[in-house]
Amino acid sequence: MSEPVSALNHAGFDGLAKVTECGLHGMITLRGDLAARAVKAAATGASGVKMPGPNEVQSKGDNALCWMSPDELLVICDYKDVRQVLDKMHKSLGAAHALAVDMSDARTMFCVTGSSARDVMAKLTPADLSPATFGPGQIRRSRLAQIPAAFWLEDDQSFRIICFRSVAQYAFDLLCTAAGAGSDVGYFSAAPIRPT
Amino acid sequence: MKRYSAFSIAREALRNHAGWTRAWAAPEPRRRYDVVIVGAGGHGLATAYYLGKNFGITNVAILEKGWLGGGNTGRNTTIIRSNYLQDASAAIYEKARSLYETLSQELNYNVMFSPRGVIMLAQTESEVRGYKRTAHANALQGVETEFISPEQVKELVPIINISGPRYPVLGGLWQARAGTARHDAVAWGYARACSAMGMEIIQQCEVTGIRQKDGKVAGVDTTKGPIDCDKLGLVVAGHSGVLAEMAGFRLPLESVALQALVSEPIKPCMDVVVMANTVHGYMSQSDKGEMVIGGGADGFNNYTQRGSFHHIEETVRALVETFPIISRLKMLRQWGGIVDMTGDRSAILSKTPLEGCFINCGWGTGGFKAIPGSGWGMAELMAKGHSPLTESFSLDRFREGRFVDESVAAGVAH
Amino acid sequence: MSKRIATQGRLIDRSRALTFTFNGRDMRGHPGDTLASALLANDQMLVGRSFKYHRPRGIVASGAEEPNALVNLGTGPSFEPNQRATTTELFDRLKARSQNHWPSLEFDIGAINARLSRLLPAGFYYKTFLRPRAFWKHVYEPIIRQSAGLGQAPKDRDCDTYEYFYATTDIVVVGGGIAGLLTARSAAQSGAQVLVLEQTAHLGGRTPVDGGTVDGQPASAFIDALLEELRAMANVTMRSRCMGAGIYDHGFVLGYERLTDHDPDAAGPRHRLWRIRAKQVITATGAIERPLAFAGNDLPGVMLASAMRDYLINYGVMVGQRVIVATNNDDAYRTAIALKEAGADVLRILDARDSGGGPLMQKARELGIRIDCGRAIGKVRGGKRVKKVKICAQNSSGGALEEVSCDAVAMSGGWSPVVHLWSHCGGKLLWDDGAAHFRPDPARPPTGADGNGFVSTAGAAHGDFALGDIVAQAHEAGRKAAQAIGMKPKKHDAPIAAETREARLLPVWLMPAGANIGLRSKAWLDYQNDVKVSDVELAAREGYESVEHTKRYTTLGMATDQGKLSNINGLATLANSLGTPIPSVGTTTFRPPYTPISMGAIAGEARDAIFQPLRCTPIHHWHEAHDAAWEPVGHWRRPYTYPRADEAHADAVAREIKNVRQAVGLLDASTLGKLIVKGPDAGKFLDMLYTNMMSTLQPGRCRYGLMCNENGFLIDDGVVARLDEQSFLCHTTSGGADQIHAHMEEWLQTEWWDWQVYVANATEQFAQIAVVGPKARKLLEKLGGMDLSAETLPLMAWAEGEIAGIRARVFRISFSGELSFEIAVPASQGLALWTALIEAGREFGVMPYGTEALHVMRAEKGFIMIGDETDGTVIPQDLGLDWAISKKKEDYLGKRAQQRTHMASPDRWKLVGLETTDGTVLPEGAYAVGEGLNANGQRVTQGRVTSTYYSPTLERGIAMGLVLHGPERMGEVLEFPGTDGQVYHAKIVDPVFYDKEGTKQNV
Amino acid sequence: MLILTCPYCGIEADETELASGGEAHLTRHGPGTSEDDFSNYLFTRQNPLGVHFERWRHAHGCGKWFHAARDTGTLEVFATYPAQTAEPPKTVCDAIRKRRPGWTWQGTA
Repeated sequence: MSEPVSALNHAGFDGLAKVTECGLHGMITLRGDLAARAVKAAATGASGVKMPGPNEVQSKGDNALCWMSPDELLVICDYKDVRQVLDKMHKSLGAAHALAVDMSDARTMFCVTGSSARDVMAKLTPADLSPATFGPGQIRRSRLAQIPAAFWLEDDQSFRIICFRSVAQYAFDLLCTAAGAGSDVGYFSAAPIRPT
Repeated sequence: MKRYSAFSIAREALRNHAGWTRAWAAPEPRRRYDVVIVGAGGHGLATAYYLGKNFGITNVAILEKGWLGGGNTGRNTTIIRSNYLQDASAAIYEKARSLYETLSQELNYNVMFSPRGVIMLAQTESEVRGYKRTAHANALQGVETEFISPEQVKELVPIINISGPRYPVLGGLWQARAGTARHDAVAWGYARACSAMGMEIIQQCEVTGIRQKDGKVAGVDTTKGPIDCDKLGLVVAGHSGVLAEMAGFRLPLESVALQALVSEPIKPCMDVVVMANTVHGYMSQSDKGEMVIGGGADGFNNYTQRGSFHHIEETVRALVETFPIISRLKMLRQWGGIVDMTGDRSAILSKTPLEGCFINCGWGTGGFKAIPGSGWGMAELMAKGHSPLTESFSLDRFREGRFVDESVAAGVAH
Repeated sequence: MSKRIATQGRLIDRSRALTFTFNGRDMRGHPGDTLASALLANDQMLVGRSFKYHRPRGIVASGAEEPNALVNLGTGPSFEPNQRATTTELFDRLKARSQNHWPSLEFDIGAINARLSRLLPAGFYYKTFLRPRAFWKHVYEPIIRQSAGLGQAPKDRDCDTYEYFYATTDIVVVGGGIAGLLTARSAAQSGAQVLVLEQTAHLGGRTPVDGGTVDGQPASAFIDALLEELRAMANVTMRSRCMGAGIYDHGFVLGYERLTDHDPDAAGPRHRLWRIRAKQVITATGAIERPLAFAGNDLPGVMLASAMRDYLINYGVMVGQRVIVATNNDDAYRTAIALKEAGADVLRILDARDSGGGPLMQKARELGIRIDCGRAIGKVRGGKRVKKVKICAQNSSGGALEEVSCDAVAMSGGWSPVVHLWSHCGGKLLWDDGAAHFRPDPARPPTGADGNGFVSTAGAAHGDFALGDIVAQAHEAGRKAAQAIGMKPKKHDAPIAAETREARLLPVWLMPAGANIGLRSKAWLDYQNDVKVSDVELAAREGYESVEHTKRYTTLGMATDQGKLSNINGLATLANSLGTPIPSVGTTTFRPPYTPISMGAIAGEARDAIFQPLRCTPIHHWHEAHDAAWEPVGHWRRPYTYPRADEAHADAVAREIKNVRQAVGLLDASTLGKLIVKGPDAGKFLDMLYTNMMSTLQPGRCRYGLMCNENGFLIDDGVVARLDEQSFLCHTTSGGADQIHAHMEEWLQTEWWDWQVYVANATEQFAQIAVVGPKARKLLEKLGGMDLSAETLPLMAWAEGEIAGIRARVFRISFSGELSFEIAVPASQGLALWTALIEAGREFGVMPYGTEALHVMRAEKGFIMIGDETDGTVIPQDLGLDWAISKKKEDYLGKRAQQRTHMASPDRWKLVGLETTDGTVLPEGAYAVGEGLNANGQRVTQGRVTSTYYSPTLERGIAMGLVLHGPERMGEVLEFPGTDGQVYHAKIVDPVFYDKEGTKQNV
Repeated sequence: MLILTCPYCGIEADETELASGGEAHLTRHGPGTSEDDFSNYLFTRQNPLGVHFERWRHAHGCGKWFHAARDTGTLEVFATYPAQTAEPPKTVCDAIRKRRPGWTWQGTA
């Protein structure tokens, strides 16, 4: 039995912000009527995390529930637990019309942390990242330059980003470029610019 | 009409050019004409011109709600080529191209047709296959093209990067006698020639209604009063839907904004026109020295003549990758035009459900290059009721599922 | 002469000197200088040549409106043509060269055009170069191209990088002058988030130059305090060197930030393109002074009055020592006064107004400046700089009253608000007769997503020129904008500015009013494009009456300054020649950007490695390490073949094919789309999507299926595996995965939304490896884990289990005709399985093979390929795939379309095999010719090649094609003319060339 | 550069996060329908200069298809609403009439 390897195997970069590929995570796509009891039970039961509202992330320890669309959740757990979690979900779903499928290997997760994290991300996504609109606990599905991505804030200075595995290198290169030396914007990070 | 030549200019110079007269007359509309053409853009004016020249029909009015040549004729990137895949397209575009060859002399107006050559880059295996197929088709259609090697491409376009990291140039479809022309001059030249034949170009005259009499067209109502006619030609590009509505039928059309941009002028650095369809960009250098760049079309219905900026970004991104030196040039101006897209992205030149009413529209992104051929075929269709050039472009093809689809050869109809 | 003086110069740091070169000549300047001010400080009056006549030209303006002072800047990978000297900040070791001349700026052969200018009126090229025909391309045009074109083309790849920044804010204020700053303050005081964009390096605008007092303090002091206040506000961001380049629909504002142009050695991106979304935009873009149209108004030394004042006060540069001022308004007096006070000799103020001006005139007179009212410049004399001015009465045809020698002329024809950004998105203008300019019509603003106006104007851009009006209106504009987005502004008093009353301006479109043709043909409107008053008159006379016609016929306003100086003067001249009022002539369309922005910035970060996303399979790096030749497939890159040492691609492909047919090969099939479709209605749904029946497929089994669009054309194909009663796994083509996923969602969401089906795209969850060849089973059995015998896993079946200790799904499907297993494992273990197979496969002679081998082998088997046999115009019936079209189903996507007359026609071209009579390979894309010509004189065709290869297995060329009535014409020989001059002869045969019985795959 | 609010997730989506899908409220015509009805369904479009109903997908987002009522001459957006409907809901029609008095859905008030 060989060791599973994530797309970039924990690559990292230190610039305006710290960029790291966070290795493999268990990720289960759950599609169903999010109001249905069985579906809720499957999600919360298997993860031990509260049900998130629209555009929200709920997390507890390494587990999290991400609201992806009106009929889709992303269940995040430890990579090695995926199968148990999935089985558990299937059990509690029973005959309910829903789809729960393991996507752990289809995706890559990045962390972008630091006081300039918002500035770095704002170079790549059209999503409104102003603290007033986007804070910890919220998730946004949008794009990073030319690829789809979903991201949320763990705290005010650290983003978690999920994108497809096949474009992990592109996403990493993008984030490193955006965090490159001499490219500080000081729009979100700095208070109003001081006289030069 | 005063003849244009180096001598007439020299003669006029002596009297400070006081003797030049109007290039075209500006009459008030009469009550009746044999033929009324709606739309004094390139296609409308060319239709009128060939009605007169080929069929002796000169009792013609060309109605324009704005100023002649003020629509897409003056907003495009002036590319002229005929290296199309389908027989019907190749026929009408090659007819147009060959007419362009002698148009300046014929109209005694320099439209600056410049057969500098057009390359369509093949940057994927399927484009290579597509363009080789087109080259074979063109050979049988009487269109001179050849599939050339990356090295030949580089020779023709020294500023191109043929070994780009993502899409190395694998070859190209080369049409040596394709090129560009001065777009405004095409409209002005035809207008001057029509006027000289006694046709009447009525600008600032908007059609407000189409009048019928027992199922046949009887005339039009305009902001300058009613005008009767036996035959009516609707040649109004982006606004065809609105006029068709007046004539009581609907069209398989959607109007969208297509964008283009120019750089600041620089000394000559690219003599040919290059189209890169994989990365959606095409570029040529005008006689003024501007790099003329074609952008993408919006995916949504739009009549504002303003496109979305991200299309400009996508196009420029691709061209900077293909022509690295333009990175430090600057965009001088961007603009948009309204183009009408049909179900198969090919034009409509056709009779309509209303007898005596003909329509020429749906040129999408490819109208300018077709002007003389379109006018030639449209005139024949209106005069004789049928034309081999326009036959495949009739409206009923959408019902029969008989399409003229150019997208198949990875080609886009720019 | 022009020189730096000891006083003034608020923007420069005299304590430090910078060195730079112009045309190789060493010069000195100071930090804070623009290239223009530094050139003038070095008495460089001649800076360029005009576009058409190559006239000697000097600096006319001090900002973005400059038409003449364009230079080639820098060298090598940082070279940039057409850089505007007036907006280029000076830096140490800057290298600039003037443009558009040969051999030199001082002596330019092209200047012959100026001598011939009479022969080159507007539109002359439309009237000549007509014969002989070939001459246009080969003689005339090359000459025109050479003489046009301004700057040199860059030669090297750009050494700089660029980036975007996305910002969403309440209010964007374009312009950091006093109006912009006050607007920002009152908007911010109302609670709005405000972003201020200033194109220059300095906030504060030109008020410090024009003077005046606000709230009792000197304007400049007031502005400094205001800036401090704004910097302290948390909801205000101010960006200098950041131009508002364009305003687009739904509150989209484009900002162009120049980060390192003033400091090329600094790290980081050169430009940053701001993509801003704002609820409200306020344009406080100021106004631009108009030149006066008099003969010789283009000579070096003739300058806008405001520019001459800017150079003096901002940079301590006195452009002339003996200056004549010509004006039709009071503002120019400020220049005269400033010059006089700085020690210049102001010889005359020629005021076109009979009654002259107001208090400013008094002040000038008290300073001892001679003021002649009702006077005009008849003609400026001089070569490469101003020498003399002929003075005449404004109401005359130009008869000179006296001639005065001088070294500079300051002109002012009044001011035009900068309405560009207001107009970009549809804002309308109205003509202000009193001020003789177009200004924004507040009643007809650009409208946003909610249908209400989202752009307003402040300050001079609004049409207010008196400081008092400006500060009051700007303060109010900020409050109004905040109100428009639902803020509740608190009461704050507007600042109060002391008024300097100004007398009414007199519109002067031609100087003198009755200038004769000789003068009119030397009176420039558009400097850069060489358009003169006489040219516009000619256009009007020839019927180019619409302003768009005139513009295009004369090229007025089409230069790199986009007519910032020339538009209004040009319109007025046209109106005069047509005898119509100016408003009825209207303006040309204002288009973004306000001033040119770099292509690099527009492309943003997307270059080289991140030009576009590159999709990699989990095995990508192994392929790379083993010298795969790549083929792009969508954004994927797949190994085309794996050439060894100096092996040609064709040989490598042949080797790979032989090895698959004789031993065993591995294909990385991970890119294949894998869509999971689940639900009670999943079967019913797939029956609608595929032409054949899927609902009857048994769990554990696979079925090949075809998908068409509603127009009937084949769009994708692939093997469907039924996972269980309610779930299917649909394989799509590599390129098709995302589209087909979207296609499924579209139909489920928008047409059959009551059907109980969920779809998930699991394409990247799995690495998929095809193990193919007679020894495939042996190899897999060696790795062990599951029973892959023909009995337990027959053809077109699938099973789940473990291989080499990795959880796997194995599909018995074959696209090559050989014994074949497609193994799907979690992506993170794909490389592990691949290497395990390579290791274990050694003894069986395993080799990886690429897409080309795949293509050839499927062609040998007569399998169609989406994209080869199909091109978007082909229906399954054309390809003899009727067996895969269910007759039982009353409906599926595309069925109705396939019943249309043309689609049901027996005359459609149908799929056949093609064999050249001599074994050679048919050319790709060749057509089979029929009899004669069609109505358009084109050769009649009766078929075409869809794919053609050399088959190493059969050692001959094989091909597939679509042929008229093909299947009924077996054995017939067709002619395929090649583009190489040869005619190829090919026999119509069955498309299956290899193992017709299909025994090999079924073992 | 449009902004449309996705009625499913409430996000104000940027045009670059959306995919456009052409005219909305077309009735699918399958086997058994006339040539004219079928080709109208596939190709004939209202393409009005004015109020237009169109389909959009929140592609770089929640992935849902929705409808928008928009003016093609001014780009004003009257409303966005879920795609699971054969014609615009009354609230949408009212919203349009508020801005375009006298407007009617396919000629019927």
